[in-house]
Amino acid sequence: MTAQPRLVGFACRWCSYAGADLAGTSRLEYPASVHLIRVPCSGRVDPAFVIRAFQRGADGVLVAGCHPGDCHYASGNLFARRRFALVKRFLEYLGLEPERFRLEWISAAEGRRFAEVIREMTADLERLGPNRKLREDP
Amino acid sequence: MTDHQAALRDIAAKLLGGGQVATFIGFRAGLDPSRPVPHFVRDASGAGALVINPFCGAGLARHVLEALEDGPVGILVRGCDGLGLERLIADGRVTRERLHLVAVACRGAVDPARARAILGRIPERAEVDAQSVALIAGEERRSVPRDSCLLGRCLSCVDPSPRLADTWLGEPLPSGQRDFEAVTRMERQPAEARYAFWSRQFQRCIRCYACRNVCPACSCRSCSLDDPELQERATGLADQFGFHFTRAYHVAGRCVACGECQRACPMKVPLSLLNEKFLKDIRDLFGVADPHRPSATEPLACYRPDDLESCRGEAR
Amino acid sequence: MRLLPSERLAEFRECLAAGGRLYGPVEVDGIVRFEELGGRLPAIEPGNPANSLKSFLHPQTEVVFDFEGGYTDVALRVPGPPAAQAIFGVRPCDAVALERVSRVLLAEPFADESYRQRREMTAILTVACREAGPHCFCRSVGVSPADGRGSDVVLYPADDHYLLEAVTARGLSVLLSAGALLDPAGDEAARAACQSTPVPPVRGLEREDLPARLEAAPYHPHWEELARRCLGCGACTFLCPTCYCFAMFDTVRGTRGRRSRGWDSCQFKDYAMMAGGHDPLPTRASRIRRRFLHKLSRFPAVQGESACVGCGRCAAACPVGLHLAGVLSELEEVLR
Amino acid sequence: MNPLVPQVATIQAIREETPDVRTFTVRPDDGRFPPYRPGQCAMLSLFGVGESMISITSAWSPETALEFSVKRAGRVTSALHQAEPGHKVGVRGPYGNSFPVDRWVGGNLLFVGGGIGLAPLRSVINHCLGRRAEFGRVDIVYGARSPRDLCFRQELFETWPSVAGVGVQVTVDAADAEWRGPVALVPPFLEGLKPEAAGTVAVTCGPPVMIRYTLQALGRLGFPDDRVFTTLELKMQCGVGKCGRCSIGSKYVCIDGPVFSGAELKQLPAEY
Repeated sequence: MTAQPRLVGFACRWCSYAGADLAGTSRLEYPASVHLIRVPCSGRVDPAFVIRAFQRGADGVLVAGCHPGDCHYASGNLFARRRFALVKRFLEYLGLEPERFRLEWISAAEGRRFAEVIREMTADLERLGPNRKLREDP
Repeated sequence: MTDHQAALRDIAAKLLGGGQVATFIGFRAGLDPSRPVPHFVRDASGAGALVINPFCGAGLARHVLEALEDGPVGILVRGCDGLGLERLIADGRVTRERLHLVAVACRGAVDPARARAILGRIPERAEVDAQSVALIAGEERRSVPRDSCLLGRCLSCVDPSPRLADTWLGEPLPSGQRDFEAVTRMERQPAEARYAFWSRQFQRCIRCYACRNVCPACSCRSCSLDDPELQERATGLADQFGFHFTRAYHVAGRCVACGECQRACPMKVPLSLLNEKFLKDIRDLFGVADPHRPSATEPLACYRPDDLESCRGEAR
Repeated sequence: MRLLPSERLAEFRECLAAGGRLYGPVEVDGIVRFEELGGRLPAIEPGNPANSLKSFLHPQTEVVFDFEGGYTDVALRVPGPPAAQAIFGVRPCDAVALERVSRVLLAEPFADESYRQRREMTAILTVACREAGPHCFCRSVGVSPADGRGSDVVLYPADDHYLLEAVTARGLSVLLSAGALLDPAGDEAARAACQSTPVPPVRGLEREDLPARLEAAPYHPHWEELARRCLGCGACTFLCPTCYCFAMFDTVRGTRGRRSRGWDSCQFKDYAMMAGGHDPLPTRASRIRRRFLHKLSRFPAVQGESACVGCGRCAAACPVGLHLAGVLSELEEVLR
Repeated sequence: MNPLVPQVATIQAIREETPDVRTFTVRPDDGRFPPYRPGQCAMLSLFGVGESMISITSAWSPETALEFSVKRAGRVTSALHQAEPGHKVGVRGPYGNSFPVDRWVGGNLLFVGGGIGLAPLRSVINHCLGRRAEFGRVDIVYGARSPRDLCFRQELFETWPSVAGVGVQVTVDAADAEWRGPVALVPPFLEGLKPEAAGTVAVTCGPPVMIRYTLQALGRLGFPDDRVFTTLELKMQCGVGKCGRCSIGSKYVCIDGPVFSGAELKQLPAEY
């Protein structure tokens, strides 16, 4: 297990992905072990993708989208909000660690917020230790 | 229920004879009297093979998909079948006009394996009422509690009668409200106990896909669970968690709680306990009173601007 | 022949467990399955556990090899040999099934090496049947409730003891290792009792012309009728002790990966579909027909015996009652 | 040794035959591959992607590497088309029976191929041309969807026609601006050529529907079933007669085939 937890982030291309860019160009510090996957909208993310990320070795998964009211497609993030509320509770129900998953709203202007979320999550994941329950190693 | 057998045969014969339907879906006797099988009657003269009794356990809704290829379908419908058909109609897979629903109220179906274990031999008949079940073989008649021999899904059933009907056999029974008691009990367990419980259940899974194939909400022509990118064939514990997560989530908001998945599971994985968790949370988080009954707007295909922001981050 | 008094069953179990991992039928969460026995005694009930012996010899999934490397450099690592195991509380039909499957998997020149190794490291301790289970029909397919084929040791139950017979050299060494627990036996009544255990016949199966009649009616409309009822799941095939079909698949994590194989079912819709879309088994009816003809006609044509052993698992498992015995009695009627 | 574990091999060369067919020259890293006969196949795999049963297009000799002509069709073959020389592949085999060439000695040979179906025929054609003196006339009839889908152009238009007593006839289903040859589907084209059936063995391979109509055409031309051969292709997972996938009747295509005579084919259910 690497020292730093592996964090996979599904980032909306209209906001959070640009937010991550801003964090980079503003030279804000955040853990380098985050792997961002650009998606057209947080509403595009099937919870099966989240599970897949865990199985393939993620210690934590972040889905990041636009603030309510700001969705490029008007409402994708609001569908995502309902969906991932259920997912989070379901992970807990199965006895998995719901803290490993977060849905966050990060706008294109919130580079600082992006760095903060990544730092927070990484700290949480360090406390939790490596994902063992959902990781499937060949 | 058995009293309606003659009327059912009559109605099926008339529908088929009059050309209103091309197929009538019901049950006929199996090799063993306690295991009737789904049956597809194609002409009026075959209607005499139809049976209806408390051993009729299989859900029939899913079978309309293929039968409709031959023309309009008549079908025997209990509460659970009705919800399944509502699901297929809401999903746009079936048009209401091509179905003739022969409705009957159901007090519960007997699990043939449990009944045989109680009786020590194959039961020939059964009578189910609101309080108990009578199992009958030869001269022997034994009255036992409902929870000792009914299918699990029937014990928590709150929809004995279908909401859609074209013809009624007898009278409908009143419907109730799900209490999600089993889910609540599970939620109260410590996390490690829940993990241990589900690990034990999922480890048994043989990935036969009966749960999916029997499900009226799983009628997609192309399924995520067949996509090797989303669901590998491997059967390690994490793969099994992933499989059951994805199956349950992909019917969340559309599951009608008919319990067919759990009935069909040859490894007795308590799949309803997964589906019901989603139903309960949909009720609690989104204020949907009866989330298992299909409605014009699916709970996950809509939103409210004032959906609790707190349901985003916290697990509870 | 040896005699094991019933009260020494737990000691006998300990003796078996000393030789490796020990599995047997146990009831957990309301279902009887072969599982690791631990401190439990095998649940010997009429009929069969839900899963079959193949879980231990031809497992649901297994590693063929692991690999590591990139496009231009790769190293393979083949898993080591399997550990010794014993399965205690098997029914005769299951052991016979193993013998049938072995004819295919061990056929030269390409004997299935991992199956062969597992088979060599596995002791099969069969308990003959004094009572048929609810779905049993072994006698209709040429298997007896006291059948010893495929077993290493057969235990014939009597009221207060078991009569033990070693069928193979491996079985003999098992009995030798448990020698202290066993009495020399005189009375063979227990075996005779099992040999005459009644098992209800299945109409149609006993006809010698069955394969020919099935092959002669490949497009009989009844196959379509069955297809309407069938859900296309793999429960019957995965629980069947003689179904051996498997698929191979790769999984990758970065520079490491694995090629595995796992059960596959001829009832799945992509079973025979080729790249490009051509499918020799395009309909559910064609796949059902394939399964029944393989069991009752095509496997017997090559191996001389039925590929159904009458264990009844398909009858217990099929969500719509579409199982071999039931289908056969339906076909018997429509093909008449 | 586990028969499901492949030898590691290296792609040495890749030749583009058509827009969707490439021929891969593959040499096992340990330098050894068992001798194989014309018509046999091997399991070719990419690690992390999967395996496909591919017929060996080359004719065996101790020095040559294996050649596989692969049409891009599914997951594995698409990935193979992305591969480059130097990349590692897995190879195991050879599998299956082969063309009973020795029984054909003294006769005329008629090869009828369609599309990528020329790949298995190529190995037996080159094998027979290597023993040219043992056979009479050799005719090769080949067709593809369009001129750009014709495989093995060099052999088709240069090498084979230059051998004495060898005739090559090429047709396409649909012509393009440059094509001046015949335009016809293979089965009617073949029937139009009226090949002499007496003393001739016919060997055909192509897409399933082409095989079906070609067999019928050969029947009408007077070829008896036991002097007609074809090679079948079904989905395979193991290649060694275990996985059940390629079963057809009581035969497995991977070990009892892929080569079947017309007479044998008539004994099998039409599930190919």
